Amino acid sequence: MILPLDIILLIFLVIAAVLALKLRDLLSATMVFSIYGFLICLIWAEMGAVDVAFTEATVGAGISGALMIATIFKTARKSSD
Amino acid sequence: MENSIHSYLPLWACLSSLAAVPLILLFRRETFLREAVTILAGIAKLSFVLAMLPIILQGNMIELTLFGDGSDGLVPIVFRVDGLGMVFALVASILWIPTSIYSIGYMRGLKEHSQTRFYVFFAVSLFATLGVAFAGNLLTLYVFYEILSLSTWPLVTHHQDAEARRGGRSYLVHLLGTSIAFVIPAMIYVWVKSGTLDFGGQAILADTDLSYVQGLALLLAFAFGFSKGALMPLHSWLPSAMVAPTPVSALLHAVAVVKVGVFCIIRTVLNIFGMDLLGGLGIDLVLCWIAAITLVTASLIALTQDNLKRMLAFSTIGQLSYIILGIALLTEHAALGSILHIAMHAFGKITLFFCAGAIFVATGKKQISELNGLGRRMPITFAAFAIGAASVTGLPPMGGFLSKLYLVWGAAEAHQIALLCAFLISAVLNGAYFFPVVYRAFFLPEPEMDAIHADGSCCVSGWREAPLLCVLPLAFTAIGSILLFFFPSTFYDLASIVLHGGVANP
Amino acid sequence: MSEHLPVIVVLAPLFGAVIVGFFGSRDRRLCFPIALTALALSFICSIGVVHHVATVGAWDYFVGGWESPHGVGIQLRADGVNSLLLLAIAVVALLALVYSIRQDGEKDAEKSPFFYVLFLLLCVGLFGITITGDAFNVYVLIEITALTSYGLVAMGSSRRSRVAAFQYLVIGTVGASFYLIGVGYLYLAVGSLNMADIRAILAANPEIANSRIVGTALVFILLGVWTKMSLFPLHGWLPNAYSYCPSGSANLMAPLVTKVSVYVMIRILFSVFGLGVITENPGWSELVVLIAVGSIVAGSVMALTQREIKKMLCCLIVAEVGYMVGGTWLGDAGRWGLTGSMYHILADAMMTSCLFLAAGVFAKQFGATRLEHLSGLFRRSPWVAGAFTLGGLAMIGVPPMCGFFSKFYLIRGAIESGHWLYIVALLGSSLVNAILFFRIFEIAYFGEVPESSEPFEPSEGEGATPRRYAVWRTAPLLIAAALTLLLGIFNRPVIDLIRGTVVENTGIVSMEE
Amino acid sequence: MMEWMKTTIVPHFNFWIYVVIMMLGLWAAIGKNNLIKKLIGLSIFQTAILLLYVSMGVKEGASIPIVDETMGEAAVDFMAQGGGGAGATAFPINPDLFANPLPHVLMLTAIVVGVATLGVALALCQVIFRDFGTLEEPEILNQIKTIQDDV
Amino acid sequence: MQKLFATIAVIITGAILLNAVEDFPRFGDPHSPPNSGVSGGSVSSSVHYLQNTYLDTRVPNVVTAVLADYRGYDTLFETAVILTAGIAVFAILRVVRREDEEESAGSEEKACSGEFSTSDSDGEGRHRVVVGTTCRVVVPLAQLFGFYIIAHGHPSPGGGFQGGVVLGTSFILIALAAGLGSALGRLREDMYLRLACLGVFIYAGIGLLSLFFRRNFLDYGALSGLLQTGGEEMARSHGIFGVELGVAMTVTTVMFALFANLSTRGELKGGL
Repeated sequence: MILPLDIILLIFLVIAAVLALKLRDLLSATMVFSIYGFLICLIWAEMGAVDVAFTEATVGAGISGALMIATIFKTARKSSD
Repeated sequence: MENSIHSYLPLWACLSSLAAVPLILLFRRETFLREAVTILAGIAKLSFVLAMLPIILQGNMIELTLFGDGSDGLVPIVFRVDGLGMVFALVASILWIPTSIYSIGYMRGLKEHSQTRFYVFFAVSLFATLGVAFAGNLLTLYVFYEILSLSTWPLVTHHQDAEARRGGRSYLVHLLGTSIAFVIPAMIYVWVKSGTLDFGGQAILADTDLSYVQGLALLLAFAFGFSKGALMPLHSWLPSAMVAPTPVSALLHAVAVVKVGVFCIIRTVLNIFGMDLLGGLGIDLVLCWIAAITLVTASLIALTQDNLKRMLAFSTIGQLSYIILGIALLTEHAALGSILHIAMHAFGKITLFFCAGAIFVATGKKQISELNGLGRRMPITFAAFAIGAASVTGLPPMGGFLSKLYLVWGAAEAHQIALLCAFLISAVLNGAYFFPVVYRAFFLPEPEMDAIHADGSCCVSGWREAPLLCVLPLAFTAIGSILLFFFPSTFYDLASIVLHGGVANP
Repeated sequence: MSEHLPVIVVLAPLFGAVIVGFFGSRDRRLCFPIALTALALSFICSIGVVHHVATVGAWDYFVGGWESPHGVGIQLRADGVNSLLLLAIAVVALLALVYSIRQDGEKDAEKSPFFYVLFLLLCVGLFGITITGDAFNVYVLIEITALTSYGLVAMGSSRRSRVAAFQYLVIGTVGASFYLIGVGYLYLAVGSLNMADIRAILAANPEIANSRIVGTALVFILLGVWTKMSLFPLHGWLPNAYSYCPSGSANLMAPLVTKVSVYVMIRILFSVFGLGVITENPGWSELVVLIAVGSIVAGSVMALTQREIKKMLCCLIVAEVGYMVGGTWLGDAGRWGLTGSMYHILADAMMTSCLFLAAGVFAKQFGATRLEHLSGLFRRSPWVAGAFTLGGLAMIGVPPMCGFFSKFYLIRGAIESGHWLYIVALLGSSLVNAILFFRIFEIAYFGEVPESSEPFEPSEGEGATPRRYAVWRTAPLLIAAALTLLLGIFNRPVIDLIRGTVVENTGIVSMEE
Repeated sequence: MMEWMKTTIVPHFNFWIYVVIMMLGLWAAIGKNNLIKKLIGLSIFQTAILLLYVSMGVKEGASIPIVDETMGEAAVDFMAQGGGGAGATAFPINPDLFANPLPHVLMLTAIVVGVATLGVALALCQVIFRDFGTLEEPEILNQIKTIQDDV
Repeated sequence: MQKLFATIAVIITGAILLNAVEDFPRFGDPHSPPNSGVSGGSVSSSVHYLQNTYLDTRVPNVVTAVLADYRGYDTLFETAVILTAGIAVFAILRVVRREDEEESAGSEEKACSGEFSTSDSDGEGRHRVVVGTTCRVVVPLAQLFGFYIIAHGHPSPGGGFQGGVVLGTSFILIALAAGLGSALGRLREDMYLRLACLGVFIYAGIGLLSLFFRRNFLDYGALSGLLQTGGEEMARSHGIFGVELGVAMTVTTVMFALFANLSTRGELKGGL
């Protein structure tokens, strides 16, 4: 655990979260969400939770993004908020 | 006090009518078998009750506890047969047989629809009635009380027309509503207060420290919660329930249901509060006055009624308050009188209802004003009517005389002159609303009969009695209410057992 | 194998689900027998568990054999309460399964294997939640239950069922996550996940038990389960979710899912935090009882405004949940409220199952989904009407139905602890139920039989079905009604078992001074 | 201010951030209109909980929870010599050198549950879009009002 | 309105949580209750795991051991959750077309499919060359890596889930590059649904085996006799491996199933 890295990553994390919720274009929101997943994966790794990091990398940054994009392609891309 | 005997007799007595239900359903096609089953079940029930009678008369109790004993603080289902329960059970099971015979005649005479349902729920309600009579603790009492309310609903609404709907609705709203809203909390409050709900031994609340307000609230909750007792202002279900077929009104609304109400109130006074506590708190007078007001008011209203059955209904309300008032007076003779009155009034009033039904079957007339001169065509019916009326009014040599005598005596004992007057006034009023009917029937000329008289044909040709199956029972009950005057000993002994056994001391 | 009954109860439906999923899609006729066998197996096992608990006592089972040191492995625990609940779940699930037998030629028949898989997995979740003794394990199983429920709700053919399912999903996930947060705080405070272990730690060090962390943990666990059990004001999702899903699955979910959540609350209260939290913070328990009263009132009022049978029943569920939560939090010395609500969990499971089965039969046999469709029901099929009547009477709380006795003990608890408002709400809702059901009885009893004895225009999602399946739908209904009656008449053994557990878990001396 | 930051924020920084992210996610899950947005919020909400758990298991200067073979074998030999039993000072494996594995295990489960939920939710979104042609909750609710009678 | 309600609710929640955060143990404290337990209870489970995992199971990666052995019961249901998701998505989304509905459905699809929808047919474009070639290289590597993760979960991070997801991703890659059709050609629908069930069955079955040796459920130690491993530790290690295989099987198939259904709105035709 490295505290400064921890703090920096967490701040980025919050920014990513806000961005993902703010963007009205769902596709870019999903992209940011994947970035968010990747950031949090880094945080896990930095905290020594390697298995969680691994899973998060595959699931959070990988599959969930893919599924969401698939859905967005099949539905609407614009969001009212 | 009494030694209690463990026996399954009370259970059998209750179940004998319930056991008839599947058979009745089985024979719903063959009407004869169906009715035979009904009567046989009645006989079986009566024999079970009679089998218990000597045991009770020797001053014993019969006890039966189901689902564990009360040791762990939970409330078991208890059957206990004591004098009071015996009186009621005896009346109900004796009167069931003539009623079922009568109802056969009545239903056939009017070709009523869905008779099977009628007999089924009739049997169920008798099961519940005896359950109430033999209930050994408040929970058991309440359970059977509710079963009775529900099983009589289809009977009240038998005709299924708009009027029946209205009657049934107010019936349920009154009975179910009051019992859920008042009795349940009161019952559980008693349980919390005293830790038991058992009627055996001394009264439940005897040695608890109830304040005046608590006591009054509980008493009223019970008195109005058991609204089958038809205390004003919760009486209006009784007249509206008169839409039921007459046998139903006869057994249930003259005997079973309403008597269950007063029976529960007597239980409340004797076994929940106990005479001493009530007297000590001085809340007995409240009950007395409510009853007295109901008594006079109901009789006055009955004067104004023209529909025969409604008139009988209001007179029933009045007579019920006799019983409640009698027990609420807390003197030995008054209590004796009120317990006797359960039996006496049952016989008298059921006779009257039978007569009303018979008149309807024979002539289709419901209004008193139409009865002119019918007595000459239906002498037996109207003779029975006169007897029943006399008994309910309390004239010798009818059973009603004895009970009312004791009641008045008790009132005098309690130095409640006003209540004494209430008794006498309403007795006069009873006469005032019954005997005009008899007078009309026998002495007023019947309008369209004059022609027949003119050509001098014998009025035997005018004999148009109701079917035999209707006349026999009412004759039987009429005679019964006379016999009760000469041989009241059984009921008298039972009542005195109640008072000397059930209550702390005479 | 008899020493493994507690785990077999859970495994039987799991294996059933897997096998159905494996073979079912090839031959659909296999699905129903397999599912039936699986549930019957867990029914038998749960009887065994109940018998063991009643005769020997509480039963601990350590999965993976990690018995010592305590709390390393996952522990299953069966005692007087949850063994009975296991039995109830098994019975209700069997009835619902028999009811929901699907036949080829029905629309989306190729999905029926997966209906059974979801059905069985839902049973797995319910059984597992009931019997587990591990705080985190509960979360996983809650999620199984939730996911299957979403799937089953969304299988309804009404367009609204999907929206209902989505709202249910969002709310349900938030609720489960709240529970997870609560467990996390608890773990942060005591460093263990095993319920008994946590109980011991909290009992040993009061300064932890009174810390803000544990308090917050309790708050969030409660929020989570309240959301799951749709306690007022978190009840919005329930009526839609349960009234738009196919009746086959409504019969399983409506009676059980909320009850199991209530059970989780009770379990967490008395075997993790200890009932002290109720008695020691009267202010809070007062508040909770108020919420429960609100739930009762809201449920009854909503039910009064409904004209659809299923919706009305769903609103009644909200009220019933209020009964149980309130009863649990009465905190009376005699623990009567707790006893009452534990008994009511079983009673309500039975009577809700009876009523929903009846609603399903109405819809399938008579196409009747609204009150007025029921006119003349007594003449059209007296048996169905009679069964529905029994259920309704139980709901009203008329003796000797089971509904009466639970109210009997609940009110006793309320009187002892002086919660008069709760009593008023309880009796009031009983009266409301009386009005509701006797309104239906009147329609069914007096109403004219519609001249066309054929079913009405079958409503969306409830396709009218061939007569030969009628018995499969009616038999469970009659059984459920009979059980509702029997559970009431023979309430004593049940109450004794429950009280035994309560007394042992809360250490009150049995009864009256 | 800085002092307060040092004493209050820094020692619990992860927990503060977790609460912030939790609030963000929950707010979106409840308050957003677009269903996909709700789901993104929901996922963020769940990851916040992961952050809570994993942060519990962190130990200063600890490494990842993998006991390498040598140390493990040493422990085996230690036990073989019947030395003292677990937890004794001489025991070669010092738990303070490894991060707490239990939260990691729990969170693996939570992540998987999260993705499962997400999948089902997305499927629901597609069905809803097929039925209503939109993913905005208010519009969907309006459409539902119009079909009040198809139960 | 809804937003306002949400904001209030969220603020309240956050306030409660932050209020408790005040008395949390210091971040990274090795002796906080979760890390070293509290007096009064039994031994701290985490300490016990760290110290005894290798002794009990010979598995260096504590997380894997705890996941699949100590708390294997959780993981069983976690796998069941994944299965549930696969089945639920099928039940919700899958539309099985009968011939008569074909064309109407086709038109409807054209009507409301999003702006990005490109179906198989027009996929035969130049971009397909690049993507296809890359895939032909990447997919085998991905699958190999997936198997490596599964197999190597004992000594290093990884295990059934991670490996399963990677494998599933490889199939998704095929679907993206060569069209869903070719992916389904490699993993047919009825096949992957069966495999998903089979995975859970393997897991639960291995657990069930120990019942026949009169041991508790999921007690892999019981298998030592069966697997001819000296001592129960290796038996546990093997048991964990078998379980991981089951998990991987379910995860792989379900992940692919999710994508396949979601990317075609449940018709398993066309694709993105």
